[in-house]
Amino acid sequence: MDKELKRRIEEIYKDTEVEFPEANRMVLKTKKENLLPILEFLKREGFRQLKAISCVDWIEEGEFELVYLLSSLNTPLHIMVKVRVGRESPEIETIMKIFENAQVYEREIHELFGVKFRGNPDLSPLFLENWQNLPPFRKDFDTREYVKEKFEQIPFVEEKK
Amino acid sequence: MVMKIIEFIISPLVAFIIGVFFLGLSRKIVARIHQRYGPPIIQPLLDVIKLFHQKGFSHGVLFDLGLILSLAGSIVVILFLPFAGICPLKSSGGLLVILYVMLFLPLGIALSGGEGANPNISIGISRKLILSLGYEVPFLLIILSVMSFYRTISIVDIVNSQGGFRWALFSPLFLSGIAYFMILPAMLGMRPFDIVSAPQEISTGPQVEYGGKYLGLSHIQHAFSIFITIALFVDLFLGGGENIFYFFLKMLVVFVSMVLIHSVFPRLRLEQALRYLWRWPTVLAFLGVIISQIVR
Amino acid sequence: MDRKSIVKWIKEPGKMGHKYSLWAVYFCTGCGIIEIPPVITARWDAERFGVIPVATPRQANLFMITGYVSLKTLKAIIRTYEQMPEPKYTVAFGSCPINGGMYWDSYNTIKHIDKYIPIDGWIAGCMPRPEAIFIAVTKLWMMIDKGKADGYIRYRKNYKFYRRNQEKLFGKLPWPPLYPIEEEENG
Amino acid sequence: MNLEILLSIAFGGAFLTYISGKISPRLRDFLAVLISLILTGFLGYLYGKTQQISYFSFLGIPLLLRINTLSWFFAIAIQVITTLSILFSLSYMRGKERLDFYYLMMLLVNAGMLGIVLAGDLLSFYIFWEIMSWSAFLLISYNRGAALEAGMKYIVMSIIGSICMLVAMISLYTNYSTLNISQISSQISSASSGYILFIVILLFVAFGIKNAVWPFHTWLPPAHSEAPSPFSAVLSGVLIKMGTFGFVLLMYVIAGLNIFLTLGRGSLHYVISLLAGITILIPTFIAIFQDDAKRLLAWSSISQVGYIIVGIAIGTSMGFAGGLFHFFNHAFFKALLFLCIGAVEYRVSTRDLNSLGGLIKKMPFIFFGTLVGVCGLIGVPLTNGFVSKWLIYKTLILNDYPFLAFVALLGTWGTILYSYKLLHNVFLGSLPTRFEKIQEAPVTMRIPVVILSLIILLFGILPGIPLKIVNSIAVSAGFPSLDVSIWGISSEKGTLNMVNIFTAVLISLVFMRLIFQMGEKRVRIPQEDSYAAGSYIPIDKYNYTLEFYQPLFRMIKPYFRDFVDVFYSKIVKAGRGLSDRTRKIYCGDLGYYVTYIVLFLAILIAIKLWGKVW
Repeated sequence: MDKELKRRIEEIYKDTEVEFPEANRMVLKTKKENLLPILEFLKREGFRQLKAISCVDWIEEGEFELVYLLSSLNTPLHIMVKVRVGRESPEIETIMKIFENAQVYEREIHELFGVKFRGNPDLSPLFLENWQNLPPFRKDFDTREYVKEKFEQIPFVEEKK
Repeated sequence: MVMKIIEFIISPLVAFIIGVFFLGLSRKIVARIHQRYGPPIIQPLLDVIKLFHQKGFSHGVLFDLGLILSLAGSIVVILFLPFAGICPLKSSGGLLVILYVMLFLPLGIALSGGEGANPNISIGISRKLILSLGYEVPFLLIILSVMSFYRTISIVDIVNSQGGFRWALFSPLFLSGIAYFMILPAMLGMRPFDIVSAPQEISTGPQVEYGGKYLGLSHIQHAFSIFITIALFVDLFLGGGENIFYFFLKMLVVFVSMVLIHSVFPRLRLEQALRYLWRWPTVLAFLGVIISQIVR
Repeated sequence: MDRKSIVKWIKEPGKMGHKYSLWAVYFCTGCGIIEIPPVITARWDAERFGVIPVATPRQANLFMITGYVSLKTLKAIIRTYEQMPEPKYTVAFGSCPINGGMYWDSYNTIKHIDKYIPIDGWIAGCMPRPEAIFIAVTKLWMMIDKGKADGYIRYRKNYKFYRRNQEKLFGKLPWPPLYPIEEEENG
Repeated sequence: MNLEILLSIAFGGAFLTYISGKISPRLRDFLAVLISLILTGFLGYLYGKTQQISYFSFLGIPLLLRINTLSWFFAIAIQVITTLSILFSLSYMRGKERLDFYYLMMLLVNAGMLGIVLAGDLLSFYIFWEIMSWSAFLLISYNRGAALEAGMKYIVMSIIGSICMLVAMISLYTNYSTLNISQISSQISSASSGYILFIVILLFVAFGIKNAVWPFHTWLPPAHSEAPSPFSAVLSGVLIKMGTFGFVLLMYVIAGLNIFLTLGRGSLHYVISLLAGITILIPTFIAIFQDDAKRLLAWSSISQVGYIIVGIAIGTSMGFAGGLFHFFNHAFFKALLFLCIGAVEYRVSTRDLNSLGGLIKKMPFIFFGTLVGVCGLIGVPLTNGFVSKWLIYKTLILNDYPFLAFVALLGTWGTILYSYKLLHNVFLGSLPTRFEKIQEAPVTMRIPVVILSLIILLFGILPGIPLKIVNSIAVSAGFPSLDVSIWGISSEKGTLNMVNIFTAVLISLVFMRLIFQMGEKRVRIPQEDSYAAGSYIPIDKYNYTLEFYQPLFRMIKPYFRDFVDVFYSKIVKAGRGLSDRTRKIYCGDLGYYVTYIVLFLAILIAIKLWGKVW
């Protein structure tokens, strides 16, 4: 069944690589433009569950890799759909039309990595308070520097004036 | 006249002492059932003393007034309740007035809480009023059966006609007595009927905004309401008390059995509580009314 | 202790009341809250000391900050602390509130809680044992007795300072100041 | 002579006001208040006088006016409520159209009601009844739209009632060739009990429709909620009580106490009490789930009418006194509540209970008025409602109607639920930001509220003042006298002493206030500083009003809805089966009611034909 799926995907979406790193795990590497059609296709195939969206910062390659984790209630197969976007102005179409629960995942990734999702109505911060720096999960964000800057300059009560 | 004034002072005082003692006792018993050591038995008193030394927050005039009204209502009810031969307001309306002044209690808290502008309070009060509608159905039937059995609305007469050992619980009214016993936890707000002030769901409901002396007063109010509910049961069904010791003993027996129920049951949802209250206690109370009409 | 000394109760009922009826606000911040259920239930039974958890800050006078504090939690902690009636006591629990603990270089976790709200006592350890809570409570009794548990007074006195520290983290806070700031400058 | 002058002032004043409105609106307002004040003064002067005069002769039938304690008791309530409502209208109605017409109708209703209670014969009773009904119709449909529909519903049912009354009147006239009430009452005792029953049932329908006794109540909720608020106060306070007056007249003056208690082998008064019991119970539980403040109060009016009828119909001196006294009290507290809600509506221009809240901070005056009214409605001790309800309960308990007593007491607990909902959803809770600029109601609205609140508290603490009058009415109706004193009632089985209760409450209040003072000083905080689990409260969202009693609703909804549905669908079915033609003539909602009532009449006539059964 898995092989069948692989064959069909490769047939329809030409520039998609399909791998099986381990049992019951399928990795699809595809292009930005193919993301929505592939997700739609997979959803039709029965992978109705979007479990999470995660993001990897490939700083040397200058790219963010967005990973969409799908699973199905019928088969034990897990699918990871990987898409890469440029690091300079990371922007990608939202998948809310297909999986509505993507809204919060996208909001989180926007907050922590700065990837912009076109069409997502609410990308306001979830966890951070009053954040003015680089998004904190980027690899070029120096957390120790930031801590020094932000927290250590706040005085103790004893140091008052 | 002097006796009268002493009675006026002594009865709320006794009620307060008994109520606070019962609060402490319930905490101790629950602790022992949990196999804990438990707080000292005067812990509620310590809490009240502490609370009176804390700065409370007030949301407005009605926030204070409602609470005071509720407490004043409790005191008036206590003045109407005969115990151990003390009944300061004997001839001023009887059981019906007690029933009505008992309205002050939830209503005062409800008004005070409403000013608090907190939805937790509103939900708590809504639950409180619905629950009270739930237990009022059997409660009113019980009271009516007692009143029509003894053909009087004066509670002193009811107590007097149970002199000797002719307690109403052992008379044809025993079904009503059992029904009253079954709704007592709901009237006291004890488990399994503590949905009103469920701390985990609605943060103690009507008491959310109470701090400092407000909370202290609401504890005192709770103590009073424990006294009122159980004293009413003792007066109506266990023949009152010849002296304060007997009266206290009867109350103690009733209260300890309530606490035993309280300490082992989980909380009921409101619908479950209503379904319970409108089924068995109501059926028993209904039969009680019919029996009281036939046998009288 | 002197819980049973009637003379003291009559002399200074307020202080004795605060000592022996510590009501803790039920506020979970970090991993330390795991230690609280054994403390309040049958194994260690905090109720024998008069310590019980209550539902809202309005009813409480003891605030246990249990574990690391993220920025968002700090906002809630400040709000909760300001809603508690005076006198109020705070105990910081575990090493994270003291100096950040294992989160010393985290971008979103507070390093020193006492920069933002006053703390009366610290319990060190990662995590402290439940017994440590009782030691803290008895220490707190002594501090209240000697009048050293004065965090709320310090807060009122240095409110402008604390508020400024808080606003350095959060920008402008949505709620109005607890105490008037201008008056404090004059006096 | 006095009565003629009184009625001429009432009617003439109404038209004078209308004409003066064409000259200057200010003059009209002034005249309307002045005339009602003059009438109030006049009625005050008439206290304790008894007279009967013939003022006109129509086809040889002398038309009579008379005044006795019963008429005076009703007349003064009518006049006070109308006066205060007109005072209230001054600012409530300002800026609305057709104001001349409004005041004319208001005064005409008033005059009609005065005429009804002062009428000495059935013909003038009928004439005034029709004047009142039609001008009330015009006032109910004053706002057009939905109001017109409500008015239509009202007038259709009203006409059916009038027809019943007319039939009864003609029947009486053909039998006794007189319409004088006192003459009829002296002659009717010799009639067969079947005939009396026929008359009583016909008149019961006539008065029951006006009084909104279950199952004739359907016109009332829309009419009350759609009418202008000051008129709602009159409507609920006194106009529907004309039915009560009719009942008293019918049961204790025309039929007489002894005959009434033996009618239908002594079961008629019990049947009427049972109907009243249903009238208490069902509308109370419907009122709990209303979302429109005035509709809630309207349902509450129906249930309170139940208390009045139960007290009057039970046929003991205490019950009679309780019922009459409850009429008096209900007039005041229900008028107060309608006026308060009117004031709120005037300021915030909505009365939807789900979108209000927190108005106590802006309108404390109106809030305390509402609080007093609600306390009276529940019957909290120290308000007048308590005394009358106490009398009714005591009668029911001591005369072995435990289940009626249960229904009455349970109705009170239902009353607590809906009246707290009213208070909470309008005045308590958090204030939405859109109401930041709301002001307290204007002075002309506050004066009636204050007067009514004071009356309620005064008669609650010293119930003896009205109870003495009620007692003398009861004595003249043939009841044994009650032992009434200024502070309450004494009897061997439980006495009521309001002064004792008042003192006890006062002392405990002062005592608790002192204890309250003992604690540490309190800090005043704004409503924004409320517990929200550590976060700052979301403005305008931190309120709980929608579906206030949702768990209860979930519990009793099947029974509650099924009951009403089954009730109406059965009637409709019966109507369809028996008289299809009637249904075709009156199609739509109203038609069902009409069919239903016509059917009822048919049954009555059938009973009359086989009347020899009795």
